Amino acid sequence: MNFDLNDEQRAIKDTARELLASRFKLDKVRELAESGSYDDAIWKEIGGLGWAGIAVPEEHGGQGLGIVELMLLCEEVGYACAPLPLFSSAAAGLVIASAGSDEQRERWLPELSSGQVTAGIPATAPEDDSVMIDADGAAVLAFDRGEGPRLAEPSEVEISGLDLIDRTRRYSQLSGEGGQEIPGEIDWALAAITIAFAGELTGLAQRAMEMAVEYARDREQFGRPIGAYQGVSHACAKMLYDVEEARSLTYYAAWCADAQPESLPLAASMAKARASEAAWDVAAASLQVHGGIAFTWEHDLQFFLKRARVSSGLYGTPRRHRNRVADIAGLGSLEPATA
Amino acid sequence: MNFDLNDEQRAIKDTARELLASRFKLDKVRELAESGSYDDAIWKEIGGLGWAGIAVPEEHGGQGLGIVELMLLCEEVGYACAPLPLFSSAAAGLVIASAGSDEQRERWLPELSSGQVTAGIPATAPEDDSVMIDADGAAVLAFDRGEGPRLAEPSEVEISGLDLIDRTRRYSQLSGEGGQEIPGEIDWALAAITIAFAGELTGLAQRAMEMAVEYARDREQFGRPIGAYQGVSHACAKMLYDVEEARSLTYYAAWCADAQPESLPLAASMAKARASEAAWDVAAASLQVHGGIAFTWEHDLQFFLKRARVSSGLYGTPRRHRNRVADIAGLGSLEPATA
Amino acid sequence: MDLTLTTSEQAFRDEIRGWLEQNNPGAAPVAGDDAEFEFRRGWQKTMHEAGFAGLSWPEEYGGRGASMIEQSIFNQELALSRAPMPANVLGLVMGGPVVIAHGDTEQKERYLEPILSGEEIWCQGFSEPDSGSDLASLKTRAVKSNGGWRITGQKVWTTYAHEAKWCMLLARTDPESPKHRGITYFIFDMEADGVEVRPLRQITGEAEFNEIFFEDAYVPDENVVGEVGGGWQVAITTLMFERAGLGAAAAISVSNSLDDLIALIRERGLAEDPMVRDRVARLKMGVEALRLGGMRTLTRTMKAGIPGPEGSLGKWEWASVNQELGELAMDVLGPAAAVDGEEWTYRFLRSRANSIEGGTTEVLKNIVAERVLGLPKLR
Amino acid sequence: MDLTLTTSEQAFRDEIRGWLEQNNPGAAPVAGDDAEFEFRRGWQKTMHEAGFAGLSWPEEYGGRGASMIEQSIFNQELALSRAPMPANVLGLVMGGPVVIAHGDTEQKERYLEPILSGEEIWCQGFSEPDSGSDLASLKTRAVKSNGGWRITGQKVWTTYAHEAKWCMLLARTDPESPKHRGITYFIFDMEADGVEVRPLRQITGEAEFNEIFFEDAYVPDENVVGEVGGGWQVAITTLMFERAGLGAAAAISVSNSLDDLIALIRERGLAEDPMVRDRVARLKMGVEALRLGGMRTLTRTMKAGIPGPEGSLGKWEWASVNQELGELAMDVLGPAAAVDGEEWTYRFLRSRANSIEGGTTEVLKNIVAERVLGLPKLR
Repeated sequence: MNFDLNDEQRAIKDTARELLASRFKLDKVRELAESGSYDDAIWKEIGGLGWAGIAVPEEHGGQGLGIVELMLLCEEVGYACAPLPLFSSAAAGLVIASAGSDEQRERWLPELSSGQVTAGIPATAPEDDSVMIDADGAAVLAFDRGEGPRLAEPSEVEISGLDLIDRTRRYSQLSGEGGQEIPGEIDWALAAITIAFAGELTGLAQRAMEMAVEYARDREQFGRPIGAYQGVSHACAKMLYDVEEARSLTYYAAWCADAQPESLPLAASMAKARASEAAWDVAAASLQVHGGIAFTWEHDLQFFLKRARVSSGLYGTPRRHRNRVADIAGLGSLEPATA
Repeated sequence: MNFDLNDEQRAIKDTARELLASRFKLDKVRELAESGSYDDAIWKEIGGLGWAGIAVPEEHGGQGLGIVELMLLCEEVGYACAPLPLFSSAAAGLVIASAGSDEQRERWLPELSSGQVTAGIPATAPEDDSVMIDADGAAVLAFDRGEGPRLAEPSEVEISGLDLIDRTRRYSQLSGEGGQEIPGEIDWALAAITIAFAGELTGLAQRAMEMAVEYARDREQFGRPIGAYQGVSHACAKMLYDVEEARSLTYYAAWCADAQPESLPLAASMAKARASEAAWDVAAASLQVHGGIAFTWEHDLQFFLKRARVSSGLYGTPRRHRNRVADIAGLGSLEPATA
Repeated sequence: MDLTLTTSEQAFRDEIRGWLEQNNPGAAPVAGDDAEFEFRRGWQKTMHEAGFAGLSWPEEYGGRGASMIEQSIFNQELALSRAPMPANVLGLVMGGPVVIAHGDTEQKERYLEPILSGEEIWCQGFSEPDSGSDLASLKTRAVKSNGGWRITGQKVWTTYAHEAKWCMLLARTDPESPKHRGITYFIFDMEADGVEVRPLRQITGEAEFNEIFFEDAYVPDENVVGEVGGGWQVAITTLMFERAGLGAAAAISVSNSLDDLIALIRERGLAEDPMVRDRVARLKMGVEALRLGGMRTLTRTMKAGIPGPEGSLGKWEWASVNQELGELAMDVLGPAAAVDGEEWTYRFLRSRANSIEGGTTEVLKNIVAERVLGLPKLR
Repeated sequence: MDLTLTTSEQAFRDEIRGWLEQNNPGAAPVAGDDAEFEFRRGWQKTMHEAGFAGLSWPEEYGGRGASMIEQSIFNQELALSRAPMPANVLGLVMGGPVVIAHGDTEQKERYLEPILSGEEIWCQGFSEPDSGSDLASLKTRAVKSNGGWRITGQKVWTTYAHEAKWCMLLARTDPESPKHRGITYFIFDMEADGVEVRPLRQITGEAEFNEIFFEDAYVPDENVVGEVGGGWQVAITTLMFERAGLGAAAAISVSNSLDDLIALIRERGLAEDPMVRDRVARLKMGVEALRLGGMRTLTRTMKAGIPGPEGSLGKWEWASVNQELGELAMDVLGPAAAVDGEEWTYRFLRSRANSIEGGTTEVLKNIVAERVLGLPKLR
C-alpha cells in the first residue's frame, strides 16, 4: 500500500507544472481569456508531447499510461488555469480507445494522441442543453444526444458558441445527429473523463488557495499581516481541508479507474462532487480573503473563480453525483435531482 | 410603526426574568432535572400570578392580553430553563378558549388560568408517536390523535412516561381516545402555541449565548481572554446573528397572531423553524466555546443544550416548517418531509 | 409593539405610492453608463420637484423634515416599485447629511441645494489600495499651501467619480499624529487640476467604480468640513448615514430578487424539488428577518437618535442572503447558466462583493463581538 | 501509487482476519465500568498471547516489529470486526512507545512487559482545569524532595484513572523557567499516597473520564522519563503517537456508524427522501475522505519517519463527520428520538466532545494555518 505518486508520476506532474507555468503566465491566460481563444503554437508544442494520448494504448499512438497520469496533467492544467484543448482531446481519445470501432481508432487516435488535431466533447447530459467543450475548432466531435454515442466531423453537425463567464475555455452547443455510431460501451470512459475533470477542479482549488495564503502573508491591516487573524487563517485552513478531501477522493478514483473498476462508479461520483464543491468554495473564500482587489477585472483570481463555477456544474452537478453516491452507499436509486 | 415592546410588555418581561431568576437558580434547575420533577410550591406561586391565562379572555378568568405577552413569558421560561408546566397549561388554555364549547370553557379556563390545575398538550403530530408535554400530573389533557381535537381527564386515557435527554420538562406518550370532542377550529390556537414555543427556544438561545460570552471574557488561554481570538469572538457574533433572527421572526409572528391573522401561517412557520435552529446551533456553539468543562455533568449548559435539541423537533421539525414556508412563499404545497 | 403604520404614516405611504404610480420612470435603459446616469439625473429632478429629494433633511435646508420612519417608508416604496436610484444618491444619503451635521453656514448655503436638485453629483474618496478594512491607515497626503491644501495620493472604489462635481475626501494632514487624529475631511472639487479618474472594471465586466489619482491637486481651506485633524469623526458620521440610508433599500431589493427567483423556479418546473424548497424557505426567512431586523433597528435608532452597532448585523445578513440567493439561481438555471452578461449571472457575480464592500463580514463580526457583545478587542 | 496491499500485507491481513473470526469476543457487556473493563483486560490478554499486543514495538521489547502499515491493517481489522479496544490502550499507544523512545534501560525493563500483558494499566495526566488548549500553562507542581519529587495539583479528562497503575504525568519542576521548559514527564504510581481519583460524569451521563487530585504525592527520581525540565518534548511525542495511533481506528468506527445509520434510514422508510440522501452522500464522502486521507498520511509518515502536522486535518475532519452523523441520526429518529440512554442518543451527545478532546478544532485550524500553510502566528 502506497498512497503517493511513484517517481514517474511525480516527474509527469512536476514537468507539467513547470511547462504550464512558463507557457501560461497569468498575463497570457488573461490575454487568451479576453480574446476568447487558444494559442495554437503552445498547443502544437504541448500536444506534440503526447499529453492528450497519455492514457491511450501505445498501439494507437498513445503513451499507454493510466487515468492517474491523465488526471495529474489535468490537475496541472487547472492549477495553471490554462486555456488549452487538452482535456477535451484526451477525453475524446478515451471514448474512442475504449468504445470505438477499429476503424474509428485507426482514423483518430494517432492524430489525437500526438496533438495534431483536437476534439470536442460534451460536458452535460443531453437533457441539459448539451454544453460542449472545445467543439469549436475541433477535427472530430464525440457526443451523445440521447441516441447513443456518436463520432462526427464538425461539418456534419451544427455548433453554436456559448459565452459563459469562464473565458478560459471554449464552450458551445450542438445540434444535429450526424456522423457515425460509436459501437462500444462507454461507461468506463465517462467515469474516467469525470475523474480527469475532478483533477482539473482540484488544481483550480489548489491554486486559488495558494493565492489566498500568499496574499494573507503579505497584506497588512491594523498593524499585522491579515493571515495572523483567525478570521483569515481559519478560512485558509478550511481551504486546505477542502482541497485535501478533493485530492484524496480524486486520486483514489483515478486509481480505481486503472486498477479497481468495481469501485469506479462510487469513486468517480465522490471525486466529482467533492472537487466541484471544493473548487467553488475555495475560490469564493479566496476572493473574500483578498477583499476588493480580487473583485477587479485586473486581478487574476477571477479566472479561477469563474472556471471553478462553470466547471463545477459540468459532468454532473455535485448534487446529482451525491444522489448517485447515496444510491451506491445503500439507499437505492432515485430519479436524479435537477438543481 | 414601533417594533419594540410597550411599557406593559417590557414590565411583564422584566418581572418574569427577575422572578424566574430568583426561583430557578441553576442549582434548582439541576435538582429538579435530576429528580425529573417540578416544584409544586413554585408553580403554586407562579401559577397564582395568572401567567398561564395571560392570553385567555378576562371573562374566562384570564388576563385578556395577547400572544405577544404569552410569548414573552415563554421566552423567559426558556431563558431560565425553568422546569415549569406553564407552557402546556397556557397552550391548553388557548385551545379551549378559542375552540372549546361553552361548557368546556367554564369547566377548565378559570382553574387553568389561575394555575390551580395544569394541563397536558401534544407536541407532535399524531403520526410522530404523539409526544405529550406535561401530561403526567395534569388535570386535563388536550390532544389530537388523528380523529380531531379532544379534551380528556387523565383517567380517560393511558399515559406512559418518556425519558428524553431533556430532564427539565416532563414528556410522555398517550394512547386511547377518551374524553370529549373540542368542537371549534383550532388552527389559530396551534399557530399561537407554536409561536409561544418559538419564544421559549429564543430564550434558550439567548441564555446559551450569554453563557458563552461571559466565559469567553473570563477564560484565558495563551495569555489572552479567549474572546479576543476571532475563532471564538466570531463564533459568538454568529450566535447573536442567530438569536436576533429568531427573535425578529418570533416577535413578528406573535404580533401577527394578535393583530394580523392573514400573515399568521407563514409567520408561525418561519418563527418556529428559525428559533429551533438558532437554539440548537447556539447551544452547540456555546459548548464549543466553553470547551471540555461544558461537557461535564456538573456544568449547567447541558440543560439548555438538551432542552434546545428536544424542543427543536417539537411542534413541527424545522424542515417541516420550511416546507410550509416554501409553500406559502409561492412554490405550492408538497407532502411534508419526514426527516 | 405595533407593526402597523399609524394613520399619518399610512397617509404618507399612500401619497408616495400614488405618486410613484404616476411618476415611476421604470428601469433605466441599459445603454451604457452615461445614458443611464442622465436618466437617473432626470428621475432625481422629478423627485426633487415633487419635494421627495432629501425627504428627511430639515425644511430650512430644502428638505421636508420627514421622520426616520417616513424616510424609511419612502425608501421602501421606491424599492418596491423598482424605480431606479436617484443619480445623486451619495450626496443625498451621505454628503448632505454630513454638511448639515458638521458644516458651517457658508458650506450649507453653497452645497445643499445642488445636491437635492442633482445638479452637482457627489462621490466618496475614502478607501485606498492599502487601506481597506483599516481605513484610518490611509496615506493620501494633504500639504498646507497658500490658503489651502495640496492633495497627492490615490483613492479606490469610488462610485460616480466620473460624473461627480464634489468628492468627500479623507486625507492625512498631519503625518506625525496618531493615525486616527491626523486626518481631515475635504469637499474636493473634481474639476480641479491634478485629478485623474480611471474606471475600475470589476469581475462582472462592469465599471461601477473608479480609481481617483491626485497629483498635487489644490483644495481651499473653506472646503474643510469640521476641524483640520478632525476628519475621522466626520468620516464615522458619513459611514453611519451610509449604512442606515442604504440598508432598507438593499433589503427590499433582495426581497424583489427572491420573488424573481421563485418565479424562475416555477417556470423551470422545480417547485416540487425538496432541496430547492428548503433553500427557498431559508432565503424567505432570511429576507423576512432582514426586513424585520431593519424595523427593529429603526425603532431603536429613533429612540437613541443615532444608529447603533447592531446595524452591522443587518449588513452581514444582507450579504449572506444575497450570496445564497445568487447561488441558488445559478443552480436552478443549470450547467449552461453562467452566460456572460445575463441578469442572473451578473447578480450572482456581483453578490460576491457584498461581503466585502461597506465593511467586510469579518470586520462586521468584530464590531458585533466587541461593541454589541462586549468581548475584548484583540490588541 | 498503489492502494492494493502487497502480497505480504495481504497475508498479514488474512492472518489477522482469520484470527479475529476465531477470537473476537464481541461487544463488551454493558454491565458498568468495572465489568466492562475486566472484559477488555481479558481480551487484551488473548491478543497478547497471540502476539498482537504492541504489534509495532521492536521485538526486543516484546513486540512483533511490525511496520506502520501492518499496525494500521491490524487496527483497521480490529475496528471492522467491531471488537472492543484492549484495556490498556493508552499504555500500548502512548506509554510504551514513549518509554521505548525516551526511557532508560531500567525503565524499559520495568514497564514494557506489563503494558503488553494488560497487567498494569496506564492513564494520562496532562490536561488541567485551567490549561486546556494551552497545555504548557499547566500548574501541577513537582517539588524536589528526598531522592524524588512531591506532586501537588489537579488533572482532568483522565481515562481509566481508577483502573490505572501508572499515570503519564506532566508537572512543573521549575516555576522560574519559561513555560515550555520547566515541565518534567513522570511515570507516576497511582497507588502512592496523596492521590485521589474522582469520576467525572459527562453530559451523556457516563463517567468515561476522571479527575485526579495530587496532594504532596511522592514519585522517585527514577520515574522521570527524559531529562528533568525536558518533559515538553516527551509530551509532544506522546501526543503524536496518540493522534497517529487512535486516528485509524476512529475513522473505521465512524464508517461503522454510517453503515448502522444507513440501515436505520432504510428501516424507517426514508431512503428516498432527497434531503436525507444528500446528507448521507456527504457523510459517505467524508468517511471515505477520512479513510483515504489516513492512508496518505500513513504513506507520508513512513517516508518521513514521524507524523506531520497534516494529521490535524484528519482529527478535525473526523470530529466534523461524526457530529454531522449524530445530527442526521437524531433527525431520522424524529421528535421522540432523544431517549435518554439509547445508543444513538449517546453517540449524538458524545460526538459534541469530538471537536474539543485531543485538540479543539480551533487549535487544529491554527496548526494547519501555521505549520502546514505557513501563515504567521498571532503574537
